[in-house]
Amino acid sequence: MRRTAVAATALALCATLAATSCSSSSSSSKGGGTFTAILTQIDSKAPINPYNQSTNSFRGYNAMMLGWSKNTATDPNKFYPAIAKSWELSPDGTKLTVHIQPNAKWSDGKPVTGDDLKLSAAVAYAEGGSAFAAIPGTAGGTVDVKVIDDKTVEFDQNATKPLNTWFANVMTMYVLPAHVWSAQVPSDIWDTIHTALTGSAADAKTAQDTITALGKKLIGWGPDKDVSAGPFTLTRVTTSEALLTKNKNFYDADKIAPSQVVIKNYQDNSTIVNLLLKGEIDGSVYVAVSQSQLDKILAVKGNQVVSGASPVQASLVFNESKKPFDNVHVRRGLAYLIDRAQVTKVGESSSGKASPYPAGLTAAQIQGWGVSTSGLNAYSVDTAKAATEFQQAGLKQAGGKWTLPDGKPFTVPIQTTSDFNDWTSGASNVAAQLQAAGVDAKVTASSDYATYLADLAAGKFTVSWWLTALGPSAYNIYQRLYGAANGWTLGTGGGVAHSAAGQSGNWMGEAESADVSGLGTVNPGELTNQLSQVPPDQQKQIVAKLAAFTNDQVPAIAMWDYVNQNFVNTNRFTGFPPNDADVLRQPQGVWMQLGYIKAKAK
Amino acid sequence: MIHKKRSLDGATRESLDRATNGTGTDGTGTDGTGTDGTGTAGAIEARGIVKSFKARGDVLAGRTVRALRGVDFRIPPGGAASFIGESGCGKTTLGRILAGVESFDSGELVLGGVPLAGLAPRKRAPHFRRVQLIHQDPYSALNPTRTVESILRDPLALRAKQTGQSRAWIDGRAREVLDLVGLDPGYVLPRFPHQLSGGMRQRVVIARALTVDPAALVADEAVSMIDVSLRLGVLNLLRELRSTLGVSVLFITHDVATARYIGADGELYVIYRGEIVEHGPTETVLADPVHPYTQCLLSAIPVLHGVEQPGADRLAPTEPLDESQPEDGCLFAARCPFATDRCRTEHPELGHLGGTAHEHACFYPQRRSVVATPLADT
Amino acid sequence: MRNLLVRLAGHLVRALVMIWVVATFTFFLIRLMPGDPVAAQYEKLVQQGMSPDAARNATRLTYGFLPTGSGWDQYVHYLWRLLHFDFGRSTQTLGVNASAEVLTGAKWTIGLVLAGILISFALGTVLGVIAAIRRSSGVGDALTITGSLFHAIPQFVMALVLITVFTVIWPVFPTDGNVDILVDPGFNGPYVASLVSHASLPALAYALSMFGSYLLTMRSSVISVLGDDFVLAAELRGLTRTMRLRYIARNALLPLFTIFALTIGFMFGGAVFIEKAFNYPGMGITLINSIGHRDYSTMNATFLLITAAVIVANIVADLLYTAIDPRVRRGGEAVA
Amino acid sequence: MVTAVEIPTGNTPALTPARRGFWRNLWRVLRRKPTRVAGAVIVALFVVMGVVGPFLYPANLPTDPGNAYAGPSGSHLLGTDFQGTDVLALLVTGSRYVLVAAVIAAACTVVVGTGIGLYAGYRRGGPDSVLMRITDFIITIPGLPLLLVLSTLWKYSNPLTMGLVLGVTGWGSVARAVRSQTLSLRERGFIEAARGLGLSTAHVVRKELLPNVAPYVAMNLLISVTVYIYLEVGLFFLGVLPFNENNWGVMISQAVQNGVTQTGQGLAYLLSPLVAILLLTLGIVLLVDAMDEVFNPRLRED
Amino acid sequence: MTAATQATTSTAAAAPPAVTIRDLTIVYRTPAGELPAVSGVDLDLPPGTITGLVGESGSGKSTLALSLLGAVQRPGRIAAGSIHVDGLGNLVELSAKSLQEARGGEIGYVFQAAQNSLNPLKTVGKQLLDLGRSHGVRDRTALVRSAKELLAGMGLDAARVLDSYQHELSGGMRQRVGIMFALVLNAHVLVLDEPTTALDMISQANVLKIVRAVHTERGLTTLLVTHDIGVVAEVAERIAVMYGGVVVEQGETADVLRAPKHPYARALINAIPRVSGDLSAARPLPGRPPTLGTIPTRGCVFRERCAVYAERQLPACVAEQPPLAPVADGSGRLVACHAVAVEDQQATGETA
Repeated sequence: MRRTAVAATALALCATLAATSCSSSSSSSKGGGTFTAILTQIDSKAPINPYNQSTNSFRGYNAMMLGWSKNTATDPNKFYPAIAKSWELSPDGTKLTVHIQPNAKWSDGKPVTGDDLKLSAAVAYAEGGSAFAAIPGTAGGTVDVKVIDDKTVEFDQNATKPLNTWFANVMTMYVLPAHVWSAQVPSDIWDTIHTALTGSAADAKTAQDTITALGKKLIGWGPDKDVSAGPFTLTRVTTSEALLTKNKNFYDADKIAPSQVVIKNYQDNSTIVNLLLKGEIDGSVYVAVSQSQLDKILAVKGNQVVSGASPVQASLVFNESKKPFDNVHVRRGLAYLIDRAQVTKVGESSSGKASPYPAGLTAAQIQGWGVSTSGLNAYSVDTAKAATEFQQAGLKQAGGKWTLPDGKPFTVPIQTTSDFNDWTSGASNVAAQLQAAGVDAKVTASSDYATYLADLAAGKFTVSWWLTALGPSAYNIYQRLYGAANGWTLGTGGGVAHSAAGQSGNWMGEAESADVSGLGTVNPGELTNQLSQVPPDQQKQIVAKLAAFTNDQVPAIAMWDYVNQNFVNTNRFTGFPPNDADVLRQPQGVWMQLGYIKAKAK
Repeated sequence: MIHKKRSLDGATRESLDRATNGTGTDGTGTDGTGTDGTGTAGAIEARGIVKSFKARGDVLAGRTVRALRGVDFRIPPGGAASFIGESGCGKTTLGRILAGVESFDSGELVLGGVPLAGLAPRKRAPHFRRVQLIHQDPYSALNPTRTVESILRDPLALRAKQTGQSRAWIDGRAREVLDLVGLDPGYVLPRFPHQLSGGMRQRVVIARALTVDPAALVADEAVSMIDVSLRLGVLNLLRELRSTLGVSVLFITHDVATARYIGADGELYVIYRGEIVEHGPTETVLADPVHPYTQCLLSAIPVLHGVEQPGADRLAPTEPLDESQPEDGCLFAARCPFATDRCRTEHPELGHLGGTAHEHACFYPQRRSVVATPLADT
Repeated sequence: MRNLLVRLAGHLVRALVMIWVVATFTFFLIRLMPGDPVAAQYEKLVQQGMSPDAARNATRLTYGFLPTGSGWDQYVHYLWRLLHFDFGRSTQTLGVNASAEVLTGAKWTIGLVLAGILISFALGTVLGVIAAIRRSSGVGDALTITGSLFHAIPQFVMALVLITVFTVIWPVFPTDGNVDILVDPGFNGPYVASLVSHASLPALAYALSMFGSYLLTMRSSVISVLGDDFVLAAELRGLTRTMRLRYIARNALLPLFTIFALTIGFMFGGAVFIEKAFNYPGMGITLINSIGHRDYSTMNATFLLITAAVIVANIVADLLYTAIDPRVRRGGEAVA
Repeated sequence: MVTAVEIPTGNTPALTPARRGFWRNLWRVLRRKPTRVAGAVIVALFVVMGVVGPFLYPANLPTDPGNAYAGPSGSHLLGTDFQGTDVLALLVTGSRYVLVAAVIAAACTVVVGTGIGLYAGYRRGGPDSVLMRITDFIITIPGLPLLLVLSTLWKYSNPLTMGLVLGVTGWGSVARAVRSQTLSLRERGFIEAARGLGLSTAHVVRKELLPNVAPYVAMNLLISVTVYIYLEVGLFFLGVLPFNENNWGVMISQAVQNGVTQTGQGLAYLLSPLVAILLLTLGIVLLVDAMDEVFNPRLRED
Repeated sequence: MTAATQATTSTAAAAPPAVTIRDLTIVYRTPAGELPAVSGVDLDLPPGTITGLVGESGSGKSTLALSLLGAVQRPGRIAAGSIHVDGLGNLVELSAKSLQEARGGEIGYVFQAAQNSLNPLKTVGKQLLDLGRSHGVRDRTALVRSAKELLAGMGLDAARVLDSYQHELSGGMRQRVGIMFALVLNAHVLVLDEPTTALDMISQANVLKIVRAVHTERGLTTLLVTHDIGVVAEVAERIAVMYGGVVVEQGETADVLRAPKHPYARALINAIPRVSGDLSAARPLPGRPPTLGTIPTRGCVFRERCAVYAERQLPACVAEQPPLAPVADGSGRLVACHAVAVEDQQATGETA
């Protein structure tokens, strides 16, 4: 009777299916105190270690930093308190004294002390935190960490080469429980760190190797049981979700409304949209949706969108080592031909805004840095101006088609990657627009982003998509255009050296400097590097100068600024941050810490 | 539709001879050993052929089945030899070895006067080609997807290429061979095998064999799958080919009557477990078998009661062949109704019966009348 | 029994050789892929708002997990580690064992695949028998055409349709994941129910995309068995209809084992589609992610695991065959 | 079967002209069932679409971002895509890449699979072992994951490479099946006879074996086309293939990524290529039924 | 003729036939319409006799044999006529259930040796139990006991055979197992379809000996279907010759063999080479046996190959199929031939 047995099993299975289809919908609505959020990849095998790229230590929930950056466009050094209740930075910016939240306790009840911070810093050295490089003479490196008392810790910066980014880098240090982690870290770690920073060359080398080896060992490690100083502790994790339970010992536990948080895996846009359409998500990170999806999502009861500016911009950048794109007139001409509003509509209709000026800055950044827009060219669509520019570059128009001076067709190969739908859609629209204007444009796509990046770095593409204006710091923003990708690297002497197109990763192939009317000869890489060293008011001038330079030279045509679009649902929780709140750029765990998100009264 | 066999007119015969001679010179051209197309060209001689098979499905044990244990025989050109025995006695393997589709472990094969032992496999091929196998199953022996014309054309085209003949020759020859086997070319040529009866199919198979002007045909149970009423036609054809073309015929069967019909004037070999146990002129062996195995075999032939009377010494049927029976002594001892202790321990060799051509391998040869004889009054 | 062991030994030897070949092939193939894990990680970090310097620092550690030395040295080292069942460390979840990564996903994939096979097998064979017995009627024709169509319709189309129907139009099934995290894990009703409800759509997608091929194979197999003499013999001996059907089914099932082995490979391959569509965190997702992150160790481990699954399926199919078919089990030859 | 009655397939087994043209023969077989005719018409339609279709439209299709995701209307019979391009135009111009790649892949599969299967089955022994180990490898190595990796290596800029890559990874099971058929055919008398007649291996393989595996090969050719279309489209769906030309896979991928399954907006954009593929599949499935009769003279008779 | 056959023949004359077939017509549905494989056959199987049914392929003999179990396979069906089996009634009218019980119960069937009549996946013993279950046999040990007795009686190691699979049995052994299956439930009618085809001479002789033995021992009514006249001659008392779906001659075996009346029977017997006697006596039969589609629909089915027709061209041969009628010599022989009928008439006319 084997066949019958199979049939019986199948029937039984069907029965369970029928039974569970009801229970699943009920389970999702169970527990009004459960806040459902979406985060990036979840991996059940990942360690509870914030340094790991895949981690079960979620920032703002069970992973705490010293402070939460406000991510403001102009001043990256603005922070909300987190583990650090308050702090003092010495006027020269080299000494930071941190005062730990007096009530801060780990979820197992032990208090958070200076020793925890000191150990955290040691781990940061091992794992390669930006402010914690165990290499002598690193600009903006921390040289010592001193525990003043149980609740006070002092951080010292390399005084010879200070950077204004150091403070932010220290403040974003993860705080780890020493009583859990110390078993993994040798007790003489600080001796090793000091040797690495100040010892003789040979000793330093050995010490650095020791630290690197420790880093390798630690990166894959995490405690079996989560010990968190944040508002939540990790209860369990499946391959696609993580469950966090409220940490009663959290110093601001009163502010935390949800009793537990479910974090969902952001694997695929469409599954997220499905969840949003079911109204199951209480707070999402940025989700790219089409206009029609947005409409549909917002039609679901309780769903709302909270949006703010995002320091990210999608641009088309030129590889200037390829002719004729080395000619600024060609680049300008193309900028005049592309209707960026239309590209945005096709590519990123709901969560993008057409960039007003190609200047390497988003609209919000232009405003934030107070860059005068009067001097910026918007490159509004203007065929006549485009023609003038093209003619200046020696291009010829024949039968409605533009050709190169030598008579060959002028082709614009636009590279995109299949991984990003908005880029591909946008690219086809750009191509369509250019074709309509007599420029032979063609879209090709790399199969995945990794391939895209590899080919990009190898200088294989001519015109390609690139994320620009990646802030918040001005230095970071212009690093995207005038950093290593364009040949400017920090020399040993602290200055900036430029390598020729196609060398040392210079795939954009920009010239080292260019003459810009009204600005004279500008070396943008040099200026960018200065951004990391000068105080904010001086940064402002440099940003204005770089914006003007970028606007004039058009190494990239900015298409759209991304809008940081967070979906929230007010059925279970209320009190979400308003639009444009700086906290929107932090995870919802941080929102809660700052007093947002309240249980909805029934 | 099998039209009455025409006697070969002069022209056909002449062309046949030419073709046959052509083959002969062709054969000598490649290997340098002489056949003159007359005398011994078709002689087939086997000496001590041994063949073992590995039992399938048992790689490690390596159990081997001995299909042939040293078989000797000689068939003159145009002669006939019949091999009889029950299933599994090795007779089919023997036929396949002669036709070159099966290899053999040891022994010597002489085809058309050429010993094959020293020849490279490539050089052997033309000789083996002169021995054509007629399969038991005419249904599988013809490619179902091709017409008779195309089936016959291929070997002829090959021949034409070798001898520089024209297309017309191919067409003519195809018709000729069909004529030879008693088929109407106009009817048969455009048809697919499934459109022909079993008998016609077997004739096409024979016609195909004739395209290479064979010296010998090996007919393995060639009529067992053909309807009773059509069998005799095919047997007659084989007989005629012997006389008209001088083709020798090796007839392999378990049906003694058909063996007799084909080779009454030839030799009869009785094979048992890979060994020849009795051999002699067909009629002699049938009339006076001396080996108990032959006698059992002949006793098993059904008697047409009413027309025939059973032989006086007809033996009761023995148990069927069992390969696991002991191999020392006489191979037949275990089933033999007359076996003695000597039979079970000592192996009898093939020897002549009282100086005649009649050979046997039995310690106690005794003539027994086991075959049915026609009733006097019919 | 000895027969069985000999077969098993032969299988194992071939399996090892095949695993070595696949391991070698994938090792070199994967290293031909453009892009590297560090660059992929760096961009991701920068896009998440990390400063370029910080991102550079953070990714520096990844270098430590990349193999060094010449290609040949790497290969030898890789094989040596394979012999110790060490598949290397993931660069995506840095420092974690690649095998652990893959096995976590594989667990779920295997569950889905088995469920899919079970459903499709039951559905396919039953319908196949009907299609064969009613082959000269409209029912048989319809079943055959349906089978052929479903056989042709790929998993991702099936998945798209199921998702649209059961999660958007008629939302009765969960859209993503493998289990509701809020349910306490363990062998309890709600947990099992949650597992089943999450697995049902993907398993159904597998089943629907597979049953066609079982149906077609079963149909032709039954038709061929129906032509076997023993079926008529059974009828003429007066065996009841049920008894005869059982004879037919059991004999007709034999060729399906071979198909079954082929199916396994196909289904594991299809895991990529199904899991992506349902956001079901199995091996397929692991594979896509590892490719995207150029996580060499995990990719290699995934390939080897799928290969091993196919090989094991083949062996299982053959052993099943051996167990069911006495002709194989009890020596290959008849007595006479 | 015991039934000894030879059941004729038609009224008279009289002369069937043997060397009737292949096409006439095909037509005769098709005409027997209306489903086959339907299948043939559908397949022919798609062939015409792939061959002629792209010439009916300009190289660069016009866009109209103001009219994106429009539903079917008079001016756009199947609606528009994400930038207002006519879906029908996309469908027609996109058919060529997909069909050409699938046909090349199928041809590749069948040629390589049949060639290797025939040779290995006929030769047996050493060459057989070697070839079958290679075949095992092709079968065992996970196909789709392999394609995922290969898709990062190849640019698939034209359907030829696409087809070749697909075909090269997919011939294993055909080879294995053809081999086992060949092994059993080899036991048939006519192969032995051909060898006995001194016909060359090439002849035996080409003229004796091939015609007998032809129905299987033809069916596989047809079915492989659908399989490869789906595989291609599936890869586009996964987003691992770069889209360089209009093709159905890109359409499905774009539609899904734009959330058509969730919002229903632009449904025609998603459904058009899907329905096209399903229709083609149906056509092929209906046509496959005839292959046995086309190549087997025994079944061909009226 | 042996004493035994004489004895059974004499009882046969007295008792009513165990199987009576009347006007049986079996048609097959083909694209060309329904074609008869068996047309208007009358056949009696006297109890306790072995009747040999001889014919070539396409003669309808196997179809006729199957009809004795009510098991004509689709697309065939019994179009007309009746099959009365002693103790069962008219098979044509039996319900499916009763037919199923009759098969293997009252009527045993033995297959051709070359055919695999056993389920390859089950041992003989298991299949025996399946048989018992299908026929509602309660006492399994008794069933096994009688199977063992039958097998032992046929010279087999019964225990080993019951534990064997089909592939472990030789052709001759399978055939004995087949006979065991046919008789284990005490059938009284036995149908043997080509029981020795594809067996070699010695195995054939063995099987025939067994058939003869069980037949006598159990007092069966046996129908032996074969193409081999020698087989019939060896064991059957009566012979019926079929051609083109029609019984053309029927009578005592020895009589028919000695002096066949129907031209086909005569030609068939003459076409068989013998091991002794004059070789040239064998004569080939021209033409080919008809298939379902080529059986003449009008006139005598054998006309096209008939030597008598070729010589005498009787108009009746073209007009209609001659009925199977007794010949005038009073031997009880039945022949379906216009020429024979004419001769008889002339003969009786002369004597009258």
